[in-house]
Amino acid sequence: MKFNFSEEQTDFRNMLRRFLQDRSPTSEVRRIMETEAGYDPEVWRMMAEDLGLTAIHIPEAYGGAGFGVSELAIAAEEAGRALLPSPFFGSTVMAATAIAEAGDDAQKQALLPGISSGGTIAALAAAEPGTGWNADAFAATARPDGDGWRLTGRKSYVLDGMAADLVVAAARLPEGGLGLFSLPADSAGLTREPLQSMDPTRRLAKMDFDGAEAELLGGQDAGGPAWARTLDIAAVCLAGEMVGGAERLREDALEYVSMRMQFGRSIASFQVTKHKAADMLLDVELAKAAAYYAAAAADDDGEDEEQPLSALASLAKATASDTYMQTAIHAVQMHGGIGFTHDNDTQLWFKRAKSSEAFLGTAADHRERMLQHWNA
Amino acid sequence: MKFNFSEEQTDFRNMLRRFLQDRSPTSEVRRIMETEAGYDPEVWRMMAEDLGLTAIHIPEAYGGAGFGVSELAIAAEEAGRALLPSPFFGSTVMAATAIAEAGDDAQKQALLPGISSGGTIAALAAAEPGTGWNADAFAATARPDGDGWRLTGRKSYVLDGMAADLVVAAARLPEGGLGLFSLPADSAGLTREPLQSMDPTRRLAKMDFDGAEAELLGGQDAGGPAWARTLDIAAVCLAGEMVGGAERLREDALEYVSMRMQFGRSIASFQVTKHKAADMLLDVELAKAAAYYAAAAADDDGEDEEQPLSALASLAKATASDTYMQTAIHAVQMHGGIGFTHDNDTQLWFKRAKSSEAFLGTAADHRERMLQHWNA
Amino acid sequence: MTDFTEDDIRAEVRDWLTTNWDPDRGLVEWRNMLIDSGWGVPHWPEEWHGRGLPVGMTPVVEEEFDKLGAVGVAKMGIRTLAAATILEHGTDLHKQRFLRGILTGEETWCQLFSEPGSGSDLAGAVTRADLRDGKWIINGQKVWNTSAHHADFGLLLARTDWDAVKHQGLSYFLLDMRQPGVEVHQLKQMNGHASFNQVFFTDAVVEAEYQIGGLGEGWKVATTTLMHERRGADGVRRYATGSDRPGRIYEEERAEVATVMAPYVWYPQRTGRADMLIERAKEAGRWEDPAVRQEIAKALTLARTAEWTARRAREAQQMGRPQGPEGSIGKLAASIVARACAKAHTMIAGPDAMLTGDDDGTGGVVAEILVSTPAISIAGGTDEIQRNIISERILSMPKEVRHDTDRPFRDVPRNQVG
Amino acid sequence: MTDFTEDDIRAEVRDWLTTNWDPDRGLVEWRNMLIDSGWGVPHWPEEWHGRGLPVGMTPVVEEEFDKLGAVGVAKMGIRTLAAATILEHGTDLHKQRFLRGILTGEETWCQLFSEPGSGSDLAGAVTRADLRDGKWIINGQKVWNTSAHHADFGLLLARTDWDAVKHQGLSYFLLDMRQPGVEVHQLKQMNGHASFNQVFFTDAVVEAEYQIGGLGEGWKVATTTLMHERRGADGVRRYATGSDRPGRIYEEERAEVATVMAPYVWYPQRTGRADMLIERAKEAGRWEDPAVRQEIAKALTLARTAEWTARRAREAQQMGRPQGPEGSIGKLAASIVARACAKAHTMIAGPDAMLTGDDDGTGGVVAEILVSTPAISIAGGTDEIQRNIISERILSMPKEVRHDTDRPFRDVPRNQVG
Repeated sequence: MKFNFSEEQTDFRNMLRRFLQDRSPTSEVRRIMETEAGYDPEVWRMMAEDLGLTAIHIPEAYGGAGFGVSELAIAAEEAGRALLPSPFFGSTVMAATAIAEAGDDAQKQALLPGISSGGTIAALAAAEPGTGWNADAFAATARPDGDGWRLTGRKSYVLDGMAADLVVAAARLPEGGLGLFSLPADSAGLTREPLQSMDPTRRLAKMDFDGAEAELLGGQDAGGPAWARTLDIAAVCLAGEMVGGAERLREDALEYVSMRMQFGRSIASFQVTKHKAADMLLDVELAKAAAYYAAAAADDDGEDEEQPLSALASLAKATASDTYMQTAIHAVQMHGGIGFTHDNDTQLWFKRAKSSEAFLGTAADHRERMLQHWNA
Repeated sequence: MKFNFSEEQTDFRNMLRRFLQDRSPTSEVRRIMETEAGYDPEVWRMMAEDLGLTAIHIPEAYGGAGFGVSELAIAAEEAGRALLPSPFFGSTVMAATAIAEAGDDAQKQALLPGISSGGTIAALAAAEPGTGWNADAFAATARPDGDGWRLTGRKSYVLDGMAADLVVAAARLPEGGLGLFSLPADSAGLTREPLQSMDPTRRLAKMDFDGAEAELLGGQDAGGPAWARTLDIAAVCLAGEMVGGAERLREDALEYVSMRMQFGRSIASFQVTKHKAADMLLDVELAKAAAYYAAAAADDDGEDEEQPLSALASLAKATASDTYMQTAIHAVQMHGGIGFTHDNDTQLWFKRAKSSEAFLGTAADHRERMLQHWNA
Repeated sequence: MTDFTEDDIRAEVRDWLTTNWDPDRGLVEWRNMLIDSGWGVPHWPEEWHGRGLPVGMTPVVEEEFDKLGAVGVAKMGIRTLAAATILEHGTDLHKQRFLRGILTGEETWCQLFSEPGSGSDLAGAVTRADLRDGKWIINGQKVWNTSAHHADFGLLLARTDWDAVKHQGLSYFLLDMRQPGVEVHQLKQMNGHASFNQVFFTDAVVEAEYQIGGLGEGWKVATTTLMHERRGADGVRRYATGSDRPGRIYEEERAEVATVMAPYVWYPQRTGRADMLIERAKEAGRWEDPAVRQEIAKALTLARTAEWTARRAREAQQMGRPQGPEGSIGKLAASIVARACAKAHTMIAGPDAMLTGDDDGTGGVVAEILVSTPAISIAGGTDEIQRNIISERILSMPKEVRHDTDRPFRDVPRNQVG
Repeated sequence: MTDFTEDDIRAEVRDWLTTNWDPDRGLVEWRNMLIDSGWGVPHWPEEWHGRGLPVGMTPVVEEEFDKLGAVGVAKMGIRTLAAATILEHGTDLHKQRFLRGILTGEETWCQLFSEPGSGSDLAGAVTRADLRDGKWIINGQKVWNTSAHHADFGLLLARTDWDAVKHQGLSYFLLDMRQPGVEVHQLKQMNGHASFNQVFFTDAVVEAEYQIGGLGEGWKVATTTLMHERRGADGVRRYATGSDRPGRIYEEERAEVATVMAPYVWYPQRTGRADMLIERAKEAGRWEDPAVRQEIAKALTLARTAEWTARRAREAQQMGRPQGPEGSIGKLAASIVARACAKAHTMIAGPDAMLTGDDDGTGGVVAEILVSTPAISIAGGTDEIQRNIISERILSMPKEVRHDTDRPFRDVPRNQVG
C-alpha cells in the first residue's frame, strides 16, 4: 500500500467511514466534547466489539487482529476525518504499541488482551512539561525497589490520561537508559489531573509520580528502542489522522464556496478562490503520499535503505502538520466571517490542526529528526 | 528621513534617477557588462565629478560632501534600480567607510580624498572563501614587520576588486583581534584574479596575500568596531540597492501585464495577476520601510534603544533580499516564457537579486545577527 | 467666530474649564454642560452643540481638556458613525432627536449593514423595508452587529426597490432597537468571545420620518458611515481603557469604556502579539533554538516593517504630501504579521501550544492568540478584498467584470438565506 | 494476427532479432529492416510499417530488444508527435511521404504552435495561411520551437479564417522548413542555453495537399499533437543518453541522441536537484547549520512527496483504477519542489551562490540550478494554467467567463506583435 491500497484496505476504510458518519457526526462530536469523559462509551464499545478497532495491530497471540500499521493509520485517518473523540489514539496507537514493543511475552499476555478488547483503556505517559517528546530530556526517574521499581517525576500532555485504567510510563533508569513501565492508573503515588486542552476533542492529562510502584516492561535495554519505534508509529498514525482532517476541511470549504454567491456569482468562480482550492488539493495530496508511504514502510521496515522508518515518520508528521494547519487557515478564510464563529464546524478542525502542530513535536523538530535519521 | 525624505533628499534622488536613465539605460548595462572592466569610466567620471556620488558620506575634512548614510543609501537605491555597473558600492560604500571608521586622521587625509574624488578606486577585501563575511571566521593573518605589517591569507568575493587601485584588507592580529589594513592593489605579494560572477553587473575578485606589505588603519583596537560598523552601513546600503531593484522589477512586470492580452482580455485583468501584483507591492513597501528606517538610524545612532544599528541593518538586509528574490521570481513568472529569455531585461535583475541574497551574508545569517543585537 | 487665533481658543476653553470642570459631577450632567457650551464638539455647527471651529482646532481644545484631565463627550463605538451620518444626511428632526443622546452617552447605537447572504458584498442586502400605512415594515436578518445586544438604535440599510439595480434599491433608516419585531442573538466566536450579534427583524417598524437620505439613496448614505468607520478603524484596533483617576465622573466613564470595549477585549491577541515573542521564548527555554529564532526574527521583521510603513503613511499625510500606497496596505500587512506571529508563538510554546486557560503557561494569552489571528484577515474586509482594492485603486489594474450591477436586483443570482 | 499469446510474440521477435541484429550495421540500414519487418513499431497498422499488435504488447517486444541491446526506430523528440498526428489525421500521401523518414530518423520535425502574441493561449494564433493559386502562403511568427533550427519539417497551426470564432478558424499544415520563406533564430535563455527558436514566415509555401485534417479543423488536429506531447512530457523531463556499447550502430545512435537532447541538457538543473542537497551541504560545511537543515528537509520532503504522489498515480493507472487527482498535480508540484531546492541550494552555497562556472565550487552546476528553476513553472503550461486546470477539471469549479470565443476572431482584442 505504499502507493495504493488493497481492496481489503479500501473496504475497511469505507466501512469505517460509514460507521463514523452514522455514529459520530459533528453534532455528536459537539455534544461529546462538552462531557467530562470526552468520549462516548457506547461508541467506544462498538468500535472495540463490532469493528475491532482496538485490536487492529495487536498480534493475534495477544488477542489482537494482527494487521499492520497501514490499517492502524487508515483507522486514524478516518477518525481524523470525523474528528472522533475517543481514546483510540492514546490507548490503541500509543500505549498498546509501547507495550507490544517493550514487553516480554508474559507482560504482553497480561496487558494486551484487555486493551485489544477495549475493556482496558491505556495511556502512555512519556512527554514532560515544556520539553515534550524529546526522550533525551525525560527527567522522570525509576529506582529499583525489591522486585519492582518506583517512579518519580512529572509527565504531561498524556493523551487520554484521565480515561485510562492502565498507564505506561517512560522513566530514566539508574544507569541512564530509558525504561518503559506499566502501572494501574489508580496506583498509590500517582496523581493525575486533566489539562485544559485548546482542542476539546483531544483530551490531555498531567501526571505526578511520587514513588509510584511500577513494573518494568522487558529488560533494561528494551525501553529505548521501544520508545523510538512507538514514537515512529504514533507519528505515522498522527500523520494519517491529520491528512484525514485536512481532506475533510478541504472538501467542506470547497463545498461551501461552490454553494455561495457574492457579487451575483458563485464564490467558486473567482480565480483566486479556484487557485487556492488547487493549492489546497496539491498540499493535501502530497501530505497523503507521505503518510501512506511512511505507514507502508512501518510494515516492511528496512526496505527503503535511504530512508529508515524514523526519517519517514518524521517527514510524514512534519508535512502533514504544516498542511493541516495551512488547510485550516485557508478553510476559515474561504468561509469568511462565518468560518470564525463557534457554530461553524471549521473551527473544530482548526483547533485540532493547531493542537496537532504541537502534538508529538513541532514540524521543525521533526524535520531535524528526519535528517538525523536520513542515510545519504 | 526615518519615515519621510526631506525635499533635498527627494531632489537628489530625482536628479540621480534622471542621470541614470540618461547615461545607464539597460542597453548600456548590457554593453558594459560584456566588457572586461565591467564599468564605464566616463560614467564613473561624471558620477564623481559632476554628481559627487563618490564623496557623499565622506567627511568634508577629507574631501567629501559630509552627507549621511541616508543619502548614500538613496544613491545605492537608484543604482540598484538602474542596475548600474560601477565600482560605487565597492569603493564608496565599502572601502571608504572602512577607512573612515578605522583610520587615524593622517591616514584618512592620505586615503579618503582620492576615493572621494573618484580618482582612486578602492576595494574592501574582508570575506573569505566559503565562510564569507563572518568576521569570527577570518583566517588571514597580519604579522608586524619593522614599522609596518605583512598580510598572509586568502580573500574572496571582493567587490570591484579588479578595478581597485587601493585595497583595504581585514586580517587577524597576533593577539587575536581584527585589523583593517591598507595597501596599493599592485603591491608585491598580492595577487588577484577575477571570479566568474553569476551576475555580470557585480564584479568580484579573489585575492591571495603572501606576505604583502600593508599599513594598519588606526590602532590595534580599531579594526573590530570599524569592521562591524562598515558591515552595518554596507548592509543598509545593500538593502537600499535591493529595494531599488525590486521596485523596478515590480513596476516593469506590472507594465508588462497591463499591456499584454491573453484569451481576449488584458492579463492584468485576471484576479490572480491582480492579487500577485498587490502582494508584490506590499512586499516591496515593507522592505523599503526597513531600508529607510535603518539608513536613518545609521545617521542618528543610539536613538532607537531597542534596536541598535546592527539589529536594524541586518533586519533590513534580510527582508530586502527575501523581497528582491521573491519579486524577481514573480516578475519572471508574470512575463511567462519571454521572462526566461536572455533578451528580456527581467533576467538581469533576477541575477542581481540572486547574487544579493548571498552578498554580505544570507537572510538567515542576518536574521540570526539581528536577534543577537536586539535589546529586549 | 471667524477671527481668532489658536491662543485665543486655548485661553477661552481653559477659562471655561477652570470655571466648570469638577470630577465629582455626574457624567451625564457634565456632558450636558459641554454640549450647551459647545466645547464638547467644537468643530460641529453652532446650532448643533458645537462652536463651528475648524477641525484643526479640535486637537488644541482636546489638549486643554487633557491638561486638566477633563472628560469629554461620548466618542467611542458606533455612536460616532451615527453622529457623522446624521450630521451629514439627517433632517432637523433627526438631529434634534438623536445628537444629544449620542454625545451624553445615554443612547447607544449599532450598525445594521452586513447580512449572512452577502458577506463583503454590503450592497447585496436583501433585508426588506416595505411601506405600509405610512410606516416602514422591516423583515430580514443582519449579522456582525457589534454591540447590537445593548444598542438603543440601529443604522439600518434595507432594500426598498427590487426593480432598481443593486446599489439604487437601498434606503437607510434610523431604527428603534427596543421593539418587539427586533430580536438580537449574540454570536459566539471560535475564540470563545462574542463580539458580534445577529439581528432578526419580523415586521419591525420604522416611522416614515426616520428614513434618512432620499428613497433609494441608502447606499450613498451608507458610504458616509463606512468612510467614518474606516477612518476610525485604526483606533478600534487598539484596546482603550479609561483613566484610573479617582472621582465619580471617572468611575462612570470607566464603566462606559468597559461596555464599549467589551467586544474588542481579545483584539490585541488578534494581532499576533509580536511584543511578547522574545520574552516568551526566553521563558519557555527556546530563545537559543536556531529554528525558533528564525521564525521570531521573521515575525518581528514583519511587525516592525508594517509599523514603519504605517508611520510613513501618517507622516506623509501630516506633511500634506500625497499619500503613497503605504496607507492602503496596512490592513493586508496586519494579516501577514498576525500569521507570522502565530507561527512563531506555536514554535515557542512547543507542546504547551496544545493547552489553554491556566495550563498554557501564559494564563491563556498565547492560546487566545492562536485561535484569534484568523479573524484579522477577515474582519473589516478580507485579505482578498484588500488585494482587489490595492490592485484596482492603487495599481490601476482593470476591475473585475461585474454581473450584478447591470440588471434589476430581482434578477441577480444570490444566496438563499436559510 | 489476432490469435497469439505473449510467448508467441516473444519467440517470434527473438527469432527475427537473432537472425538480423548486428551492431555493426548502419543505423538507417537497420531501421529500414525494422520498418520492413514491422518490429520497429509493432502496434502500428500492418500497412504502415507495423504489425497491428495491441499497444500492451509493445513493452514485451521492447524487452526482447533490450535483452540483445538491439537499437529501435527513432523515437525521441517532436518526430513522435508528428508520427502520431499523421497516423491519426493524415492522408495516404502524408503517411507515404513522412512515416518512414520519421522512423529511420533521417528527417526531423519541429512543432510550430506557440506565438509571441498569445503565450499559453495556443488557439489565439495569428500566423496566417492564405490560399493563393492553389498553394498556402504562410506569414507570421512562431516561438518556443524546440529543434526548429535543424528540423526538416514543421507541424504548423495557422489561421485560415478570420471570421470564424477563435478555435474554428485554424488549420494545420505539414510545412517544409527548408525553403526561403522560413527563417529560424535561436532564442537564448537567461541560463545561457538556447533550447528554443523563433521561426519567421515570409510568404512561405505549403502545397495544398500538405494541409492535414479538414479546413478550419486545425485545433482538433492540434489536440492530438498536444495529447501526445503531454503523455511524453514525463519522459522528456529526464535527460536521456545513448548506450555506451561499442559498435557502429551505437555510435550513430549516440550522435542522434546528443542532437535530440541538446535542448534539454540543463533540464536536470531545472528540477532543483534535490539529489545533490545533502552532499552539497556536507561539502560546503553547512550540514550542521540548523537553519540550513530546515530548508534542506523542506526541499527533500517536497521532492519525495511529489515523487510518491506521481507513483501513486502511475500505479493506480496500471491497476486500471480511475486516476485520482494525483496525476494532474505533478507539474505544479515540480515547480514547488524546484523553488524549495533553489532556496536550499542558495543557503548551502552561502557566498558561493554569487559565483558560476569554475568558481562556484560545483563546476557551475549549482549556478545553473539557480538560474534554471524559474523555467519549470512556465514551460509546458504555467503554474497558473495548471491551477486553472486542476480547479476546473478536477475540482469542477466554474470556468472563467470567456470573452474571446463568442465572436469572430477578427473582433477579439489581442496583442500587436512588434
